[in-house]
Amino acid sequence: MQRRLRATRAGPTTGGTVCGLKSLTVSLEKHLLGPQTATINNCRGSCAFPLANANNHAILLHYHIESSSSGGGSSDERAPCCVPVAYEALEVMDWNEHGTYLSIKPDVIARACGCR
Amino acid sequence: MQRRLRATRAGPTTGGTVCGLKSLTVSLEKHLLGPQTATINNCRGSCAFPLANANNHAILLHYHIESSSSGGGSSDERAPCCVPVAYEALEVMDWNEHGTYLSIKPDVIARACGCR
Amino acid sequence: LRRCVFQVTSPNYDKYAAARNVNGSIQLCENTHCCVGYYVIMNGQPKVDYLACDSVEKSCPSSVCETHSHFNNRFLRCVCNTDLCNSNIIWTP
Amino acid sequence: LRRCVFQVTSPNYDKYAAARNVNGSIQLCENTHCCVGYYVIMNGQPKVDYLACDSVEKSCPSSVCETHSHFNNRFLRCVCNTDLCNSNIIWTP
Repeated sequence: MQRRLRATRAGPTTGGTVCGLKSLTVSLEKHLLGPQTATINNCRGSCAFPLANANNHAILLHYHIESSSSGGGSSDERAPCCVPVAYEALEVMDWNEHGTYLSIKPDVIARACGCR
Repeated sequence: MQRRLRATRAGPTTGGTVCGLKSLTVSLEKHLLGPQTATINNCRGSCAFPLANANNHAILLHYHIESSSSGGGSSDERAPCCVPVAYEALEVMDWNEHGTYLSIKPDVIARACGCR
Repeated sequence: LRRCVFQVTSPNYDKYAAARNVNGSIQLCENTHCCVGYYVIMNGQPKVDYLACDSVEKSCPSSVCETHSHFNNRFLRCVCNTDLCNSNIIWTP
Repeated sequence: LRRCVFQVTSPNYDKYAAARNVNGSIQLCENTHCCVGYYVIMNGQPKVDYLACDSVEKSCPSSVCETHSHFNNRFLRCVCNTDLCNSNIIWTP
């Protein structure tokens, strides 16, 4: 499905960069004892054609919205969005009423992005 | 992390429905021999607090954006977005230069949504 | 259970692997009440590509197999909801 | 390799499970050059909660262990980058 859909239209990307991973460092001070900051990254950029790292649902959604709007109507559907599709865990120092404890938090650092 | 972050703020949801699964049927006629249509669904709704079905990255991103904007500055970071987080495959009739063939396409039907 | 004509000519299929619940040229449908026929247009004439129970399409409102053309008339396709209805297609070139 | 004071008093830790590369009260750091100290404030005084090599923090610019308070003065925390530097904290109530 992806192969044929991609082949039916090929043009230059319009408007901004294509969906991809950008560096983002956030403070953890209000949430945890450590680390003070973490580079969790963020996914940013366009999910117009060609959709970066899309899956079948995103491709069908994109074509549905495009054909609705090219038919003169307008679509209020949510368009594909640039989001993380792979993560890494982060070791942190957390606390509870008994004191501190080390903890591995899943899905903290974005490692790859895609249009979903 | 999620437990404490959620506990630090609790208020009514503002603006629209919370991120969730909505029914969406699209035409497959231009892509495949069958089926003619498929209900692939779509994820729609707000990813403001409380974030629906979020993970640690989305929660940290949300708080980073909120604290940047409450500090008087503005953030141009991508905010958490309501996207599918679970999918089902769909059996379709595809074709190539030799004729038709049955194929199982992965990640076609959205089954659950979350803020990412 | 619906009975449909079963015939595989496309080289994309292993005829024996494809044939579930088939006796001769008749297939007994497990999960659908729809029969389907796919035809390739060769030299202006439809040639059978695949006839079977329709595992893909969820809806088949017609009792007879009216064809619709797909992909610039490369393929004809019909679905129908009566026993062996996919053996005779209704086709207007 | 950096050497840090190792001491576990928090009931959240299994002291023996936590003690990697520990000889007596000294830990040899595998993946960091930072020592850390966590203290709980009880009756206005800091009480050791966890002293060790710092596996969590990536940066420790100071050679001595200056404390910072966290979560409404429930915890003190200090990081430092010299051998056994987490044994003496610099604390102003």
